[in-house]
Amino acid sequence: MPVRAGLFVEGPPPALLAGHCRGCANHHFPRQPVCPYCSAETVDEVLLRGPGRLWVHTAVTAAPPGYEGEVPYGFGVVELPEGLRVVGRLTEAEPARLRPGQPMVLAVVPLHVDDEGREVLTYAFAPGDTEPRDR
Amino acid sequence: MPVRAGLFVEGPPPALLAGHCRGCANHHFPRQPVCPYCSAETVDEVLLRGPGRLWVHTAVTAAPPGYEGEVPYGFGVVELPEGLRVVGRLTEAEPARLRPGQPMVLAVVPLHVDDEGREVLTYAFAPGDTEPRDR
Amino acid sequence: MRAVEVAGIGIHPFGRHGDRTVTDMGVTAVRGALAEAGVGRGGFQAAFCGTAYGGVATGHKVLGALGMTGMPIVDVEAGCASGSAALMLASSAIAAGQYDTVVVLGVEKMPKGIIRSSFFEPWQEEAGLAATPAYFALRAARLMATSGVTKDHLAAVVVKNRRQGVGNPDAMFRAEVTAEDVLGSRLVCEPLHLWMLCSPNEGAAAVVLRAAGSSGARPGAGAGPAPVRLAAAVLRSHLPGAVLSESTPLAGLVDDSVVPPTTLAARVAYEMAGVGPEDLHVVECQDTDAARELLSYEELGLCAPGAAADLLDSGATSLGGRLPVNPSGGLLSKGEPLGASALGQVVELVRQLRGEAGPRQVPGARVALSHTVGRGANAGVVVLTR
Amino acid sequence: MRAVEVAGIGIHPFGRHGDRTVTDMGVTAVRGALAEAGVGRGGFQAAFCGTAYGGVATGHKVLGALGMTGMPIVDVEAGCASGSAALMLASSAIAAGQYDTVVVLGVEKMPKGIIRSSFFEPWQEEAGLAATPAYFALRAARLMATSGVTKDHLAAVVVKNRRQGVGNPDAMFRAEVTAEDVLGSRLVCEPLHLWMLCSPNEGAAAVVLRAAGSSGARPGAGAGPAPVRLAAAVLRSHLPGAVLSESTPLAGLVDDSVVPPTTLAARVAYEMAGVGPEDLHVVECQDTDAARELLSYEELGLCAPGAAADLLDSGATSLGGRLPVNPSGGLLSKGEPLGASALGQVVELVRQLRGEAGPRQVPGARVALSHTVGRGANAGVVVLTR
Ligand SMILES: [Zn+2]
Ligand SMILES: [Zn+2]
Repeated sequence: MPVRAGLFVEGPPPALLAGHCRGCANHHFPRQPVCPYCSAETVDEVLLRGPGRLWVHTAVTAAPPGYEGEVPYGFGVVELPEGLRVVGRLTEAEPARLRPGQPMVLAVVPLHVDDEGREVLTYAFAPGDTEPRDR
Repeated sequence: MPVRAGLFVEGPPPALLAGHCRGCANHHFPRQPVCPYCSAETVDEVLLRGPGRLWVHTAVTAAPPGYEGEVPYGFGVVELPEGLRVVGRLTEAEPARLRPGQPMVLAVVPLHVDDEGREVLTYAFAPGDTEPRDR
Repeated sequence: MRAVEVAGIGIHPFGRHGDRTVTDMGVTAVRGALAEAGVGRGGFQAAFCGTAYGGVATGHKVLGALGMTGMPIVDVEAGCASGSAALMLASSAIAAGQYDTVVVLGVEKMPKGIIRSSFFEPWQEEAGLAATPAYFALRAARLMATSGVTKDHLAAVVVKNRRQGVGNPDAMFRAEVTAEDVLGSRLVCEPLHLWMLCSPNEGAAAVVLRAAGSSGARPGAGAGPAPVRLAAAVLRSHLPGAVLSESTPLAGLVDDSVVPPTTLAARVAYEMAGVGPEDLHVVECQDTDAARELLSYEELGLCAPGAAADLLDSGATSLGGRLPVNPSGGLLSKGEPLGASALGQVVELVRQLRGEAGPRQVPGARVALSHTVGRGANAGVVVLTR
Repeated sequence: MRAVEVAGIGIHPFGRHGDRTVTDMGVTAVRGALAEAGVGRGGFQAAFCGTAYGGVATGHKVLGALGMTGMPIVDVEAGCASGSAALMLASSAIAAGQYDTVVVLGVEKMPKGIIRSSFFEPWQEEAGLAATPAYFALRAARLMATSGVTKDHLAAVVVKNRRQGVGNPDAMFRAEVTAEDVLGSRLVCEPLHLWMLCSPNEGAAAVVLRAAGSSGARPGAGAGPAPVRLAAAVLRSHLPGAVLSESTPLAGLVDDSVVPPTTLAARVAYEMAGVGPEDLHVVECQDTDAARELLSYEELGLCAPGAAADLLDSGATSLGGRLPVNPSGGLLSKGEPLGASALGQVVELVRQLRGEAGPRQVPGARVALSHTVGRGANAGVVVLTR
């Protein structure tokens, strides 16, 4: 099950559930009823599938508060062709194996198994070999 | 062991650890380094042993947050001869058995047993037959 | 000093709202207030948010979800008076010329039952001294011991407010109750039964304040409702010595002359607004429990000391009476989302002054007073006029 | 508008203080500030308290312990800028004539390690997205990717601030460190090593503000130290769109032109104070991590965009240089008790302007700037002069 409803679709192929504002034409994530950039209320839900390019990255080496999954894990920002920079986990936990600008594809990854035995999933970005389309 | 250090002495006879201000001559409880009424820093520690008179009372019928002892328990304010009104537990949990103005004596009562097997104690007031001295 | 007016109000109903977050509820309230005021993005210069348990950056989250940030956003905590504190800061700043238009919001999402308050130290919890309703009960018992107030009066306050709340679509409880129902509900702490206590719950309320005469309206926006004047918004803390003060000390003095924070705030508010209690047409006051409403009558000067039961018995404070108190149904009907409750009162009173209160309208209301008091101690008194 | 001056300062050392409560520490700081200002009970008309995790009624508890209540006491939360927010509210109110003398305090008692912030939603924690130092690391990595800043520069900031902190008796860490020590400490999130991050800790600071020329001094009190002018105290939130903003959004735009909140606040503060970055003699800035200090150089206009490494390399920002930054040792030496940190900076800068900073004195300092920024986002910029 997704770690939060309304964040992504599992696919395949997976996609982020984003908002697209008819007022300012910007995308936002997660999808909200009001545009967080221009306050317009004309927001459509769109699916963003990537691929994108890595913008900046690091790795988390110690479990942050409330996190029960494995460490280390990659952490960074990916630029999607729609003009959006998205914060997320990276499947690659060794920063030296990644370089800014490289193609990244969207993935859905397991976090941990909850008290009722269900696998909890989240979105993440994985190194890919597909070049993103131009904006 | 006392629920908090510096609150009371177990006795017998038990006593509240109060402050007496040389500036305004008022008492306060618990004892503080600065007088909470006049801001003077000339505070002496004094032992208040009672008895006092019941000023107002009720009983708590459901355990409040963080409380692991028994319910119901009495709860009220006792006027001590030193001119102090003190909030505390009452050993009598049936409000109808108490009346404002009646003599109350200081007691030390068990709350619960802690993780290390120690009995945790607090101060309380019990109905007494000793008339308080005049102020 | 410039005059300050309420240019718009908004509210998210008080109640239980499941998955709706503090941010969701705040957005609803703020959008409502902005729409009424005809104010859009860039149309206000500061925001003040009252919340006690909303957590870090509560106001920022609400305004961020609306894409309206960049200005100073100040999150304030003043217990049950958090919204009054936000209103005091905002109105003072406008009066002083610091800002022309300000958004004030209050939000809260509280768990059911007795709230675990960060106010108490762990040892107080362990000793059973963090029993919030017990302190209310002691105040009620003292009121009964020193005046003609009886348990029947406590029940009558609940009956009155629940009846008035029937007409309020933003209230949590909208069914009338009888005195028998109230006295038959579970005894929490003698003399207070469960139905005499308000329920902590969830909700949000917002107002847009504006310097009178300044034009903050968006071009093309309608004229909107007639503005209501914010004549005073005062916050005061407690003086030391009163053992049953909302500051919840462990001890106090044998001294019944300590002026309570509500009276401290009311005196200043009356002076600022140039009115007295005899000039009021409608009041919303802190009815955390039924006795607290009666005590507020005295502390606000609505009646002489000791005369609260008589005032209630006279019917003056019921809808249709001389000075209706809590026409919204009060916290006893609405529930109490701490940060939102004061602004919820202001929303009600603005509706009353505009003549938009529907079945609970106080005819011809022109001078209104809002009162909150709670942990801190903080007391907030707001006077609104038209 | 009236001029505002700092009439007194007080501080409780930042560090680990075991059983000392937030109230205990606040009392120490407030007593110090009141004593310097020659102000006693009844000598101030309002109090503002900054705290992020102090809980309900934090300021009331401090002032209650001193027997100094009854006036409005407002508790504000603005993350790392909580103290700046309190200072902004207090100074604006004095400038506007609302009060003559106000107590401003900041207090915090934080657990060790990464703080569990109420800022994040539970699902963000569950997904590992509540990793506060990772966001700092991404900002550091971007700074390195877009300027000449290297990991050696990050280590050099720590070496500088820790060296400066040796002379500050109120700091938690008072031993010099080498670049090798810093780079050899545990890697937290590339490029940030443990010693490049400040430690959340415990402490309190307070100031008494007064309308210039007003006499708030207690009869018989000494003249006290020469007053320092509070020339500006500005708070601003973030504009939307910057993915690495302290507002910590999950997404942002491909747009590097969004003005950060620090710059928004600094521009207004410079204008209010009638000075520019070139007029400053000493700065205390937010060094939550080593990269944050360098970023602050740019955002405050202390150097051109991209030139922070050069400014550091030149020695200008070290004690003895043209514009010493964080002579107190910064948060890297003092630790960061959130609500207290901004007022801790102001305490340091007032000492600098009075010439009382001992071994870390900046000779002839007459214009000083304090800067905090954090969750909200909130940025506070304060300008002090003599
Ligand atoms: Zn838009
Ligand atoms: Zn005294």
